[in-house]
Amino acid sequence: MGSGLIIKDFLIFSPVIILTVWGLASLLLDLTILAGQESSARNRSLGLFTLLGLVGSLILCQYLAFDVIGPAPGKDARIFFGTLNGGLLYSQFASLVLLFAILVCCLSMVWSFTTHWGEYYAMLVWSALSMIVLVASEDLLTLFLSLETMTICLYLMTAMEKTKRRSAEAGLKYFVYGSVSSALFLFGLSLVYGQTGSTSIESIGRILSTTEKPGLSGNVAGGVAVLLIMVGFGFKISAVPFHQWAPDAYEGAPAPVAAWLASGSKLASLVAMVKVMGGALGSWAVTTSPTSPGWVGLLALISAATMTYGNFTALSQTNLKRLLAYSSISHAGYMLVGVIAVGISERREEAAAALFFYLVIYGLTTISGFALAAWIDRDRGSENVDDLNGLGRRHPYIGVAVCVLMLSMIGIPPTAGFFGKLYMFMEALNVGGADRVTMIGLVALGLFNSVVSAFYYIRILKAIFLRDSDKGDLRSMGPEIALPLFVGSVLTIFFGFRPATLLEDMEHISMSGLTFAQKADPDKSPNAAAVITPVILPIKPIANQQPAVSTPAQAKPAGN
Amino acid sequence: MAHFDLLTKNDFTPILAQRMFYEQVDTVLWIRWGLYLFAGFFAVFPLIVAYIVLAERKIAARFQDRIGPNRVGPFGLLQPFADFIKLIIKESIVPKGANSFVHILAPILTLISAFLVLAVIPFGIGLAPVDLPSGLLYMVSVSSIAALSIFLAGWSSRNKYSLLGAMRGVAQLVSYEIPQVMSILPVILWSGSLSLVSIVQTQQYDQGWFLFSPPGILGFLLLLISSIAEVNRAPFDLPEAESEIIAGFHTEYSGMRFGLFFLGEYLNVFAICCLSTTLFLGGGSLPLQGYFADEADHMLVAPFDASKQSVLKLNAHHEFPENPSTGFRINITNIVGETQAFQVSHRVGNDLVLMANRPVEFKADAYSRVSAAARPSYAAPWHLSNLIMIPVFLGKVFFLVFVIFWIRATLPRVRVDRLMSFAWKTMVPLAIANIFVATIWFEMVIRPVGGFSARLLAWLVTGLLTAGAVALVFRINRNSYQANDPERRPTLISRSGDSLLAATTRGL
Amino acid sequence: MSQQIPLTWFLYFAAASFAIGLMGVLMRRNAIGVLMAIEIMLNAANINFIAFWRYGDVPQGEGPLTGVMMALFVITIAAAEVAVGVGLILLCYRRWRVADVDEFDTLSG
Amino acid sequence: MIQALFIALSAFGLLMALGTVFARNLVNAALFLVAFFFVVACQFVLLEAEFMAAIQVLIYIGAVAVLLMFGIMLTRNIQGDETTIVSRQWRLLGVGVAGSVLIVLFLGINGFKPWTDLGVRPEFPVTAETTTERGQAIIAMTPTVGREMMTRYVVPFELAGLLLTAALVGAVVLAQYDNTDEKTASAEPPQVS
Repeated sequence: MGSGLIIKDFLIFSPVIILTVWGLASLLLDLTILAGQESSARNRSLGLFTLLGLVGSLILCQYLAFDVIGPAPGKDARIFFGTLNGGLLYSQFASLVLLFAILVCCLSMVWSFTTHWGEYYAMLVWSALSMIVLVASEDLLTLFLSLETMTICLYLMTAMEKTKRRSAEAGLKYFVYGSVSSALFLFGLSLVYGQTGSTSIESIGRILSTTEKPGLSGNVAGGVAVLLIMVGFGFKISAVPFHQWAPDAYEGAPAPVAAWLASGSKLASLVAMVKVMGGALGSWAVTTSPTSPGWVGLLALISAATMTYGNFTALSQTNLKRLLAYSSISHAGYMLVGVIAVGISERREEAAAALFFYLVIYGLTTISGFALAAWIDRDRGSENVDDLNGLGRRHPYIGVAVCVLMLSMIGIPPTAGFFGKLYMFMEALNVGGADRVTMIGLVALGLFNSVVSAFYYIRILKAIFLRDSDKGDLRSMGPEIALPLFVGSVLTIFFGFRPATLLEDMEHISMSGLTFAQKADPDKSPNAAAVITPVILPIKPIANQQPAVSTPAQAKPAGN
Repeated sequence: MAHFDLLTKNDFTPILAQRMFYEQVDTVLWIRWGLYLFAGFFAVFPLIVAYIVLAERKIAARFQDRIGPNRVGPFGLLQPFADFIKLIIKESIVPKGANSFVHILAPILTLISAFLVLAVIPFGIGLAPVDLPSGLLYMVSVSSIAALSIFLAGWSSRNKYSLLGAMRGVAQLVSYEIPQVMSILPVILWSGSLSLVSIVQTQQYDQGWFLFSPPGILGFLLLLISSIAEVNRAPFDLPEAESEIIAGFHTEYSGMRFGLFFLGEYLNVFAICCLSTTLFLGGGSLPLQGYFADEADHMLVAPFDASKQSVLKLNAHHEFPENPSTGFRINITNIVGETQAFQVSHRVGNDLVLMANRPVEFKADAYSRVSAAARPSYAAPWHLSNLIMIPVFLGKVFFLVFVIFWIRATLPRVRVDRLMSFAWKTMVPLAIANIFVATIWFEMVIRPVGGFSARLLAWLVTGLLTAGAVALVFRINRNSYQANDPERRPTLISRSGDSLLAATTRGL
Repeated sequence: MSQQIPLTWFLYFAAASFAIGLMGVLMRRNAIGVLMAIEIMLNAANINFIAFWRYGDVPQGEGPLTGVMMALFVITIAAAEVAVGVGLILLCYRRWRVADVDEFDTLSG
Repeated sequence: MIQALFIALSAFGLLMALGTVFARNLVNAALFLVAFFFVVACQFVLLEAEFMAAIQVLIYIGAVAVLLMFGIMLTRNIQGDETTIVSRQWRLLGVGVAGSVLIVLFLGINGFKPWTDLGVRPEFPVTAETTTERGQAIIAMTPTVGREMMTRYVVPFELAGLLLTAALVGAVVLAQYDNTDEKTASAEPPQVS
């Protein structure tokens, strides 16, 4: 390795640097210029300040993506001695995280739930930047460190509503579960490091796939490592055996923070999970022999349990934030199907692209859902589903927007949520080999679960449209609620009608950014633009969801 | 070899010297070292402490226009032994319901940390009990055990005042540890090493005392102040503020256990004076010794002189075999990075004269030099120079000890919140600013082998910067004190300091 | 100096302390006790890292001490985590006057 | 000789860890924890990572342990007496899970051949003639760590600084005393037996 840093790396990394400085600046602003002002006034000015910084670095990210990084950076777009990805994966996911952060920042300006605004916005910005680093990290050290920075900032944001007991309690519960899980995760990483001697994700994947007998057969230590790493990621994305913190944290945290937990941290953690599971431990995925099932079987169990538990528990929830929490748990279950597909499919890039598509849509819809929660939280102080009664009568536009969101969460065409599920499940069905049966079962369970989930999403719609409000009218929501709500629904509709645009982008990203450990490496030409083959999907036969199981028949020729 | 060119001599000289030393260590050396340790740690240091105590009583008496202890022995010179006997024969009581093991453990921990700190101090050439490659780090870490011991002392004696004093003490120690360590950083930067031996050598043979530079002066003051706070001496002796909390964390201690605390405290005073002397006052070196050394000395190889010969300077504690010229080759890499082998023609004192033919500016490869050079057979020049160095060192140390007594006799005790805000709002910013100024000094004087003119210019620049930083920090602090709104002081640091203190006191 | 110690011994020690820490996490009710148990687990992972670094070999282009850097940053993270944890526990203690994780009952967990 | 030392050290360390987990009094638990940290530092020394040992003592014993003690002092009664115990089935669960994890880990360590083969640690001699990067890194860990932090691990280094800043600021915000509890009246200390 050449000793000495390259200035271009810092240029590529400038959005993150800007965000760091911005967080410090918001702290200083709060302590110097805004000192002694009213809490709501500080909230507004600091929120606008943070919004400025986030938008600025978002624009900078796009400029970098088109001008510095270039359209086809190839797989070796690594910066800082290969510890970070400096390609499209970095820039595009940074833009996504920043977009989510912008929406959350808007939500934070809704009402003044804490007095420490400088610290709050600094935490928001810093957690966003650590999410960016987490997504971009190509090295286990960077990955773990950024994961920890992200979660520590999130603990603090969760507990920052100091006037409410539930906030402190949520923060403590989140902290205890999260730190235990990160300790387990770290031990798993140490075992992996011991087996490969390397901390770079790519070389770990290479070493593990080039050992004389790849796979987990007879390698108990590797199995334990996979188990522990899976526990760590399971906590972060709230998969089922490790989900206990999620409902409490989402309910206890102020609504913007809950939206941030559900969208940003889940996005970053899942991308990191795809990298580690598919990239580093990819060669341990498949079932090589009955003695070594590979991590796919385990992950399939977790995914099935997650989606089922999340949906069936959400049925009985009355609190909107708690309901959204359980729905996000069930969505984590769906996403794990995509992770499994990434692990074992032959078309890993496409599978990853489908997963990312789902992630983006899910994040947008979730933030909008929590925007609703923030609205009634501001005016009613509580966020029960009944508080939504009669909303659609009085605010038809909002009613339509929420309707679109809920349909997208269920996965009903023509919303984007439908295509997210469709692409992901079809990639899952594309896998062959020993795990095909597992995947078919998972997809069937996923479809069944989305039918179940329809019930509680419809309950919200029923409350909005059919019921009459017993309480007074809600104050008109300002732009800071309207923006996330309508951005979410409009984007959902747009990508519902033009799914290929987003999917192509995601495939571009995963082609150029992700390196998977593969036994027989199919030649991937460095310029990703040549490889992109946007999947043209037959929309018609899958108008309703039942025959989706039979889609691979039509999808196979289209896929390759 | 990728990294060799990045390394300066100071990275490797002490490390390899120590390694060679331990590889060739023989029983005689072990006996000598056992003698060092035994004599040092069980005879010399307690004796020094005893007479420091006596000196403090005498000096304080003089300051207060008294005579002080003069009954036992001539001029009361035997007073320490009388105190010792008194402490020994006193009954040592463990409070009822206290954790007796922890109660005895606490003073022992204090003593251990003080002794361990003293273990890396180079009192003279080859007189550092151990020369760790990362001695300063070791020193900071072992001195951070003291906080734990104070806490345990307070907790284990089941006494509210003891616990209050302990909490105060721990908060104070933790807060003042930060400026203490930060004020050391310039020294590490300038000497490029963490080993105290090589820090002293850098000052003795190369750059002169680190005190003689504006950032050095500021760093020395910061180090001294924060060290006084670290050892709970006046005016920072709040943990044992008898007017507020009876005697702080050692209220419940009596007899020899209290004596151990006493010993530990004064040993700590001695240790911090040794530390300040080593880091900033050039150890045992004479004031201007470093400047009279050869200009290119720090490059280990002087540029060629007219006689086309190159002179290789050695560190004084490296000795050559009796006849260095017999088949004795030295690898030297020059600035460009190419390595040449040189034949040693003859030696003059500590200098080796190399056979060479073309004038190049050289940078010695630490490896080859030390591995060729370090044969630690301690011969005459070492002892002789120690005859001068040890008294000089002790003279500096005792002057600093006197300064500390002076401060104690002069200044009143600080208020407890002022203590914290002084640490967080004055010391820490000054230390940070000092690091920046120190880098400027490094770039102006040390990296280019600056002569007198360069030093003069650097004195002007860094002096202005240092004075500006001090003025700025104090001005901001005055304003923030005058800010009448106590909740939102206009700096973050103060809030953290206040809230730490608030938590400390309010939690009890 | 100590090359007679096989690698597996360090791994056994690390594994045992990791298990003890896990037990502590499951058995402590006091939040600070849980925090201590977590520290034990992190230390176990650190021993693993440094043992693997010292015994194994480092692949090219990753610097000479990957495991040590990992352990170093883990220590940093642990310090930060403890600071935040104690702050959170203090916050909850001010509300409930207890520091036991199962006494906090506002949210129907 | 050195093996006996290692065994004694490790046994002591494990005992201390058990004490940390089982001690009724939290301050005693913290003391056991400090001893465990010290044992870990000794293990680092046995692994020829004296730098890491110093860092371990500095941060864990000097900072983390003191912080934990502060936490105990501020959240328990003065003497930190631990009076809350878990129910029996939780204990059984804990012991069972820990035991099974231990057994599986031992099986894994024994079963992985490259580890069991590594009886003797590789030597990296550093002499005038030959040296290796590893050897340099081992005997001069401090400068090497510094260089790594400034070249390869510069982003983690900066990120760690950011993490510490965020933790400091956040901990101050959370611990700052402002009487904004929704029901302070009901915040009476419970009767602990």
